[in-house]
Amino acid sequence: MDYSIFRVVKEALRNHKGWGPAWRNPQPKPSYDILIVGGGGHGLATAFYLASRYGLRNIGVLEKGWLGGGNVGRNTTIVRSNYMLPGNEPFYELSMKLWEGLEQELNYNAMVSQRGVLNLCHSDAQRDAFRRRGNAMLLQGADAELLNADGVRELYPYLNFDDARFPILGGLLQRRGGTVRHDAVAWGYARAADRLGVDLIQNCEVLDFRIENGVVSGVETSRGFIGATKVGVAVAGSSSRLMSKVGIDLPIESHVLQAFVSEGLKPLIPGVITFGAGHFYISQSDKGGLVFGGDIDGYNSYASRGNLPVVEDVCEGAMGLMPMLGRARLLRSWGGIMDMSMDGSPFIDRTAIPGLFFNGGWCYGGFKATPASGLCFAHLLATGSSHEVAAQMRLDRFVRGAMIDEKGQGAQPNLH
Amino acid sequence: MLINHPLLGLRDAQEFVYKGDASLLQRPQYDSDNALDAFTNYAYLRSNPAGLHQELWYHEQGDRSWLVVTRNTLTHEIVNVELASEVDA
Amino acid sequence: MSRRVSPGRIGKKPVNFSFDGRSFQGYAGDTLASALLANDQMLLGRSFKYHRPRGLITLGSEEPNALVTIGSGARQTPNTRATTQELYEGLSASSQNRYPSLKFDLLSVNDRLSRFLTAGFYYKTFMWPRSFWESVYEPLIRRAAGLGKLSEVEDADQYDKGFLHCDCLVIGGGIAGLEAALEAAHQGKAVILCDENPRLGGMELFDSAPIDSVEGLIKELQSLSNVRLMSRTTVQGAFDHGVYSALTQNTDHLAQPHKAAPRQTLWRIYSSEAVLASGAHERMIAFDNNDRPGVMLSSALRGYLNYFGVLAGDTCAVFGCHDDARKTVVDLHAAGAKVIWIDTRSAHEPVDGVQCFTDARVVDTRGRHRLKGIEIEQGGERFWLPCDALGVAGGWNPRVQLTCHQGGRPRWSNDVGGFISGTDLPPGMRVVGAAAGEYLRGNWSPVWDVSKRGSAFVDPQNDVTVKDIKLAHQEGFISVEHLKRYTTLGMATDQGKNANTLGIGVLSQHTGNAIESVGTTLFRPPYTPVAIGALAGRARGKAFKPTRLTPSHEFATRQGASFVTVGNWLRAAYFPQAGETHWRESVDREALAVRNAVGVCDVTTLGKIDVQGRDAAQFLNLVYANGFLKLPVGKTRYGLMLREDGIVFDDGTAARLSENHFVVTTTTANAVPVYRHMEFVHQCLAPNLDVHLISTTESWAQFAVAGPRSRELLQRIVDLEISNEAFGFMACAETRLLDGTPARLFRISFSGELAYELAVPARFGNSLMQTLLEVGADLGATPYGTEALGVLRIEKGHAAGNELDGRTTAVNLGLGQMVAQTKDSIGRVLANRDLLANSTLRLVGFRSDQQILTGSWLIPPGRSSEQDNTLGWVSSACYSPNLGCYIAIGFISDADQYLGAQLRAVSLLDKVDVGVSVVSPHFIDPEGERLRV
Amino acid sequence: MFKLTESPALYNGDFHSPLCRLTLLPNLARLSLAPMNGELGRTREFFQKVGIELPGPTDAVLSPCLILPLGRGQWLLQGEWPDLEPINELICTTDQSDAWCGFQLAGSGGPAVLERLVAAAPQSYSCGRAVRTQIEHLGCWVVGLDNNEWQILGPRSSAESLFVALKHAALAVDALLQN
Repeated sequence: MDYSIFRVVKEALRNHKGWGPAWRNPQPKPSYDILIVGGGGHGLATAFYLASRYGLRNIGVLEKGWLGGGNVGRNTTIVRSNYMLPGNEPFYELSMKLWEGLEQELNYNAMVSQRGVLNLCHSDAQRDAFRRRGNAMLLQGADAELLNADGVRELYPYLNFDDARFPILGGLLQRRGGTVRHDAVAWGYARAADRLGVDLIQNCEVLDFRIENGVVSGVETSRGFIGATKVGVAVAGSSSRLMSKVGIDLPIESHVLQAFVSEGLKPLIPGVITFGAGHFYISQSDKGGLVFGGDIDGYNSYASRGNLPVVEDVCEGAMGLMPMLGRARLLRSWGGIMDMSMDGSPFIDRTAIPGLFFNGGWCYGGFKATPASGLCFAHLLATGSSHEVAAQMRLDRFVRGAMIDEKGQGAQPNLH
Repeated sequence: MLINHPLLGLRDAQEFVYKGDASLLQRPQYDSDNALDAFTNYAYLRSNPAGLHQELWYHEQGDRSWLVVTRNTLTHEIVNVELASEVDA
Repeated sequence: MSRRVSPGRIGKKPVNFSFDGRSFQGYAGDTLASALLANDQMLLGRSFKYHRPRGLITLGSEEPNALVTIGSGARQTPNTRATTQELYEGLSASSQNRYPSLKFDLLSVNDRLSRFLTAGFYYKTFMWPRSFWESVYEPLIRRAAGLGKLSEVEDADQYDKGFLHCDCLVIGGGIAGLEAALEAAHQGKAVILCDENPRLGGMELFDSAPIDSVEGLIKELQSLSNVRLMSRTTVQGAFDHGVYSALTQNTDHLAQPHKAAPRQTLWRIYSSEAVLASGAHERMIAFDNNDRPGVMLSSALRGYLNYFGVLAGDTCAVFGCHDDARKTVVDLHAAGAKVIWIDTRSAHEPVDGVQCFTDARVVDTRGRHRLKGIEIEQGGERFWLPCDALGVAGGWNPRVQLTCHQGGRPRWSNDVGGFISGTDLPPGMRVVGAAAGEYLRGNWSPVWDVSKRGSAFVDPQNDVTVKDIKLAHQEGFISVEHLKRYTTLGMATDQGKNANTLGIGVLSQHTGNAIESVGTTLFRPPYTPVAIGALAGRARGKAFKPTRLTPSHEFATRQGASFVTVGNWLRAAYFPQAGETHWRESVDREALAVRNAVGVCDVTTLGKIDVQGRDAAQFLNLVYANGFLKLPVGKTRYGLMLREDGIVFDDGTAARLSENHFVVTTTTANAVPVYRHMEFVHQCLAPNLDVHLISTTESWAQFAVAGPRSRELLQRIVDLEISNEAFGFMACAETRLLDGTPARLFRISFSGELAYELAVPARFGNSLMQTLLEVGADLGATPYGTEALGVLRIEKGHAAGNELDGRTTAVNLGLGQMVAQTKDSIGRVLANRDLLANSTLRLVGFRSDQQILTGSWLIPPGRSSEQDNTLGWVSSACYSPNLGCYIAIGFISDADQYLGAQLRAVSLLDKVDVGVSVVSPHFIDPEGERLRV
Repeated sequence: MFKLTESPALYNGDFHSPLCRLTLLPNLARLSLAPMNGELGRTREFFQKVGIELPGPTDAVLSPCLILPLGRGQWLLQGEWPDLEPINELICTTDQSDAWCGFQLAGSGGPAVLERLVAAAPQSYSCGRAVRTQIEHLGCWVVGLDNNEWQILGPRSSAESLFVALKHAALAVDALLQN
């Protein structure tokens, strides 16, 4: 059943009796051609593109809890493609293009809002780095503008220009960047995949992989064994836990990232702002809440909660940049578990075990990557070879020295 | 969080800088045959357990001790703290 | 109408205030809510989505409806709960989310359209045409949404922070909390008791019974030295290892607070033990139009009467499924109101003179801006009765929020009729009193949804109705998390205090599943919303981060220098002279002075680390990629430091002052990380080496004295023979100045000229700067800043921060041969990885007669501007006054093959495309003769 | 012939309120001292001979000179310490005179000021004890000299920032009392 304004009106007039479930609730089949482990954004997107772009049908998605319950349901909803390195930028730009057509492709309004993402700079060195990055974005087909202080002032007159500890020199603006209603992304992909016959199986936890003669033959789950020719793992946050079942150590640490939302306020911040001299970024949801965050807590954690110092650090950034926020109230905080990789960049790759494929290491950038991650993982699963824009996102890149290190911090996950 | 510093007692974790997995204490031999693989694993691969984790914290805003903290990554409970320089690597 | 019938427990001191421009009078001790109620002002706000008229429904911080804006301009505070805002003389409040007025709100049309605006409707539409989302739909939705307004003016108030330590933290000052505090105090523990209200006593204060026992407890606690009572203080979060956050309201209740008084104080409380005595709050029942102004919780109706002396209506109905309803009925009756009692239960103790309907329920209400009547259903019959206030006793929700902050899951208790804390409490926490379900185990019959049409509000602020919950379920959003996200149930500013349990109850009633199987309700910090300013504390404006001043800062300020922020340092960028109108003039002059005469620059910000001990040399030999064992005493060596992953970490110098004593310098940016890294290598990798590290960055003021006449100048300053023979290139010495001041002299050069770095104790730095310039006046001694420093090092082709970007290797920098292959050193092995060792990317120089922009990319002539055609990038650029052209350094691959070639430096951002010739990065004195003269 | 003059860490670094006095200390002599490996014992003995017990990790020696535990096996001496010539071969020393600046905080409002700035428990900076911690991002020492009298050492280059932090807290304490 298609969604549309007409349909909404029609249903309203008959008391919404006609709305069916957004997706089926099927029993798992004994086996599938391809099993996706993880019913989060990336897993659902992978299933959708396998079905829609690669014409595959016999696909199952296994989710230990409820669809979209992972980081896709717990993030600050920002989408952008303002990366520099060739290993990253084409990938994130593909993602941006997919966002731009997402709602029509899914027939689901995910509120893709290209309201602009602005990164502020506060020193010459920072501006130099932004020019290098901004040019790289343009050279790789994305959009970027370098603003001076006046340009920033025009967009956001209420930033702290007068009394700032770190004066605002300008900023790197990507107008096509913005925000997307995060839950709707998961639900949209789920509904669209389901309509193409993908089995979405909730409350089905994968406990182990079954390997026969060194080849994957399926997974042991809380609902019994399910066979599969290929298994794709997309469980960011739990990657190490799951892959350790087959003895694979990953170049990943799990860290907690907190985010915050304020009480509802009348429109105040049209776009997304990132404060380059403090750990702080902010946008405002359509509902009116200020959505903001900062650094990860910085220690390994599988507990979906953070601690007080980071909350204070983020709010110090808020007041350093926007002293007019003082009387706005922080309403709710939450913590998500991030796959922090050793160079800050993700992995979409085969593993040493034939038939077992891995997608993870998204750090705190997984949400914006959802469409491209799904498409590239689908490409890898369907064709057996890497999608060209994800060709460098390999697990073996460290032994070769092919790191994709946007921040230049080296093998120190909590600094990426 | 609070870290029970073996010399100074309970101190707010905010005074410390986190480095990560204490396996960094076991630095491979630079001249061994498989040095490249050994160092790649040493620098990049992590067991990243969901449970007890031995990890390095540096008391930067204190006495500059490097500590090996044994902490449960599921509950954040700290069960042991030692001076890194006194742990047998 | 609602009116004041007695002084209640607050007395009769009159206080004037205004609401939406109208003046009112209340009593000291009133909340804004009670004062408005006393003035028959029942309509207080509009709901979020349908803009329905709303009044208050609670007594306290869980209020979802009565949100108002207090004050204006720099002190305008939106979304303030009228039920917690204490009244003060001159308080000015206004209603929110309505246009043009509270009584007449245009957007209340949404209410008429509500059948179209059900849960999730926007996911299903607004998709066509695509471009309309940002341009049309979203702006409309955003304007309609949101609650109060920020003034967009900087907050005029200061905020405050602090740290408290105790043995036992008691959360909540009701009878249970007071008793727990006293017990702990008697055991000799240091006790802190926090309560969010202005007055201790908890729910007792709102009942009609005398409160002598409570007041007795408070008096005794006040008399104890090991007890700290903190009212107006809300414990907001329970964090790891017994760390709690608490917020104290200092001034929001005062007409004229002290100017310097911080508005709020955020406390970080350390306590191994915590007693949660936060009590409970009452719950609504879902009947149609259960949100009309005048419908409130039974406990609120009772509390406003007993504590504030305000009777909310002439005819008050009480609808209950719980014993608690009776207490309200009794008090209202005693206060002389006409009371109607509707109870879902069949049997309960009657109250003389009160009309009572048993086995009955309220199913609907009427009255637009004020409750006019209720529809009652009894024995299959429905009938309307007039009334202007309705109290609902739907059961109690223990305040278990803090028990969830470390992942604890509350569990359903049938005899309590609410969720109580689970077994997985934060370590050290126990729950007592109503928060644990005590006093609540009354006779309760489960009643959730009794509505006819489902237009009963479960989350009043977010306008989530029973209908929405049913629809979400019908569409497959079955898990409570899905329900919450799809309908926004429990996402309002009360953080689900009113909605969560009722929502779960409604879901369980309609699915027929037991509550425990439907799900539980979780809470995250903070307990109530916290001002962002309070969480930031004193970190405001210039105090956002500490500022570090160089020893010669005072001198530079007097010279009118322009300053630049480098990390936390403030450094002189250049020293403009009279007549110079553009910064370039100053910088060119300073740079030329160094090449032709002598310049002086404060380089104190470079990190300095003392490395001492019998194994100091061996230690540095491990830390640096190049060798240090053979460095003779009295000599300095350039040192290249790698990260373990083989990437360049930092560069600097190490001077050997004596056999066991080195002084290491680092870049300004890496002073702290390098110190940390060295301690790591020492304590974690080589604990047996006899090495002792201490930072001396702050102790020594260090100045670069550079230029052909630097020796001449220094010879007039230092008490040391510094001829080229006596003190050659890279020499170092501990010495004294001619006036006896202790000093260190290093013959090192960043500019490529004959140069020295002279260090004296920081206290003499300012004076030394002036002295050097005075004594060297005839030699043309000139102060220079970071800009000229940058020009000089680019002319010399020295890598700095822009080049050491955490991705470049020694090979890239042309320093590959410095990485000794004959010894162990940090990073040595991984630096040899294929793609790093065989990278053809090299640091080169560029020349042009046009300006070259840093951050440009290099593309061969005739090639289109896309990534695949780029050879590399420009990392640092400047105008070279010495060469009279623009120069730059940067990285290109296959550098050797392009040396001498013409390339384009392209910045698409600036639409700049300049031709450059690729040259050696050493523009000046490539053989380094000037250094050695 | 020139003669270099000393500058203070900060100009006008004093603050007085009814509840507390904040005073910038003059430039002082400071030295860090670390016995070489294996020489701790003999170093201790030397100090014991002149009547000084090198303080434990959380303690301080207040006289004849101030001695603070700087790190493991490392101490900071401030003021007029005994001549170290006899143990020169056993120890590493570094002049730290200008690494730090000092403030004296005194008065009944002191505890309220410090509880706003220092995360560590008040006992850790009670009389005769010292704590190395951070104040508004600055690495500092808080040393208990007496009841309601403390010395606060911070990085010299940030004397101004440290002073402002102390002053803000003192002002708040004052204002809240009069509130």
